[in-house]
Amino acid sequence: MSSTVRLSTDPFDPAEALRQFAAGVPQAGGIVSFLGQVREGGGVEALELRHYAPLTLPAMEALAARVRERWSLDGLLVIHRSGTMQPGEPIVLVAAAARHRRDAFAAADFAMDHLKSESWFWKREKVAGEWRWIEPRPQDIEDLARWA
Amino acid sequence: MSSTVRLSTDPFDPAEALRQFAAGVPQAGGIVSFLGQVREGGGVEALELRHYAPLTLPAMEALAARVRERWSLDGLLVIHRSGTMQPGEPIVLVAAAARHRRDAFAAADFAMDHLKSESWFWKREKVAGEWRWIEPRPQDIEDLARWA
Amino acid sequence: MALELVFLGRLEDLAGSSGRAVPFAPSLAAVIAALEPDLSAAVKEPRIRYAVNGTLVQGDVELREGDEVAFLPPVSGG
Amino acid sequence: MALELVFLGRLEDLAGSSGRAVPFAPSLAAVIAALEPDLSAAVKEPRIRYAVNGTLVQGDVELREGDEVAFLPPVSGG
Repeated sequence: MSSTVRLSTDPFDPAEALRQFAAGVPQAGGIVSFLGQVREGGGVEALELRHYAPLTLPAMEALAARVRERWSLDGLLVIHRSGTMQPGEPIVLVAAAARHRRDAFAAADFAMDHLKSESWFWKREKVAGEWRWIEPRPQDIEDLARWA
Repeated sequence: MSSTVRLSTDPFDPAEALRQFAAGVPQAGGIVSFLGQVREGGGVEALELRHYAPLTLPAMEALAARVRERWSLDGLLVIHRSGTMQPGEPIVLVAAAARHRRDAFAAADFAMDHLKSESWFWKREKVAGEWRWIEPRPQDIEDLARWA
Repeated sequence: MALELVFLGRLEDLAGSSGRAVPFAPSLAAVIAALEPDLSAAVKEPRIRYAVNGTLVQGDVELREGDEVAFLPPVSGG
Repeated sequence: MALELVFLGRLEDLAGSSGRAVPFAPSLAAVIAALEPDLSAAVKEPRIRYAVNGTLVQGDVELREGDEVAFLPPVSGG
């Protein structure tokens, strides 16, 4: 079981991260990944994620442990950016490798729903030169309820 | 809407394919991908997929059209190998890019279930030097029933 | 050459090759009847599907000179 | 320096910085009472959570010299 959880304050290359992850799980038949990136368009000029070091990475690691416990995986990868990002830049990459496709899909989906709604990140967006903090979205709470 | 459907008789590089796909959908917030690769271990020395040219690619394109119609996507990528593959080699890559995470997950999941069970590919495996044809798996039929 | 036959999946092993040319026969049923007995029986199994010139057909159909007839066992996925 | 306060998310804008040192106060409630009125009101909202030295706490807690107190508004995801 290969497991990597990373909180990155610098830009990362999701394609290269996935290549390395896939190379490390040759026994897995399938790998499901989710890549979240800063959307271009819609007027957002930049996005900033702040984290609180004593909580953020430990909680990501605890989430990864729950995912590994709930599904039978060959590997799990979680990389989350913190800091200021430009449109098009990657924010988060989750990948789950499993013998069975369904496990990989469910694990990646669960990990993303929980990262989005429960992780210790605070987000602000720069629109028309002004930074504003983003409140939690009701959709994220609904997504979470699917797993109860 | 970026849409690519490819039947490849040569090995392909899934990380590079994903990088190009992601670069082409900067307006999408999320990209879900599924990578299927030939499993190492279990005694399979090689895997061969045969296709029937007049049916296989047209049916993949028809499936992609159904996926694009059913979900609101910014992009869809389907690459499927045909020919002989070694353990560790990629077989199939599906990626769906969408504004909303749920759409991307569902579209990639649906596309894989239908590729696995309905696509015009015939598979054989080489075990202990002997090739044997693989019959359809009941699991694939069950997976398909989820979407009815 | 009058008709081209294509055998997919395990039918290829039974036929001994992935394709062959056969003398013209006026219908799919006539083509199947002219195959060696074990192959003929195998392609008549209910799960086998047929395509003529790349188009799936149901039941018996008439054929023309030069048609390609494909015998398609259940697919086994990617 | 006696206590270190950390403000996350929109509380940072209200506090004017992401952190500050304040004189020692014996409890979380005493720290909050000593903040400027608008910030004090904001950190008392029910959805604000608190951590002392990186550990979440519930309700009022006693503090010691050098403790780090973090004020955590609802998270807004990645």
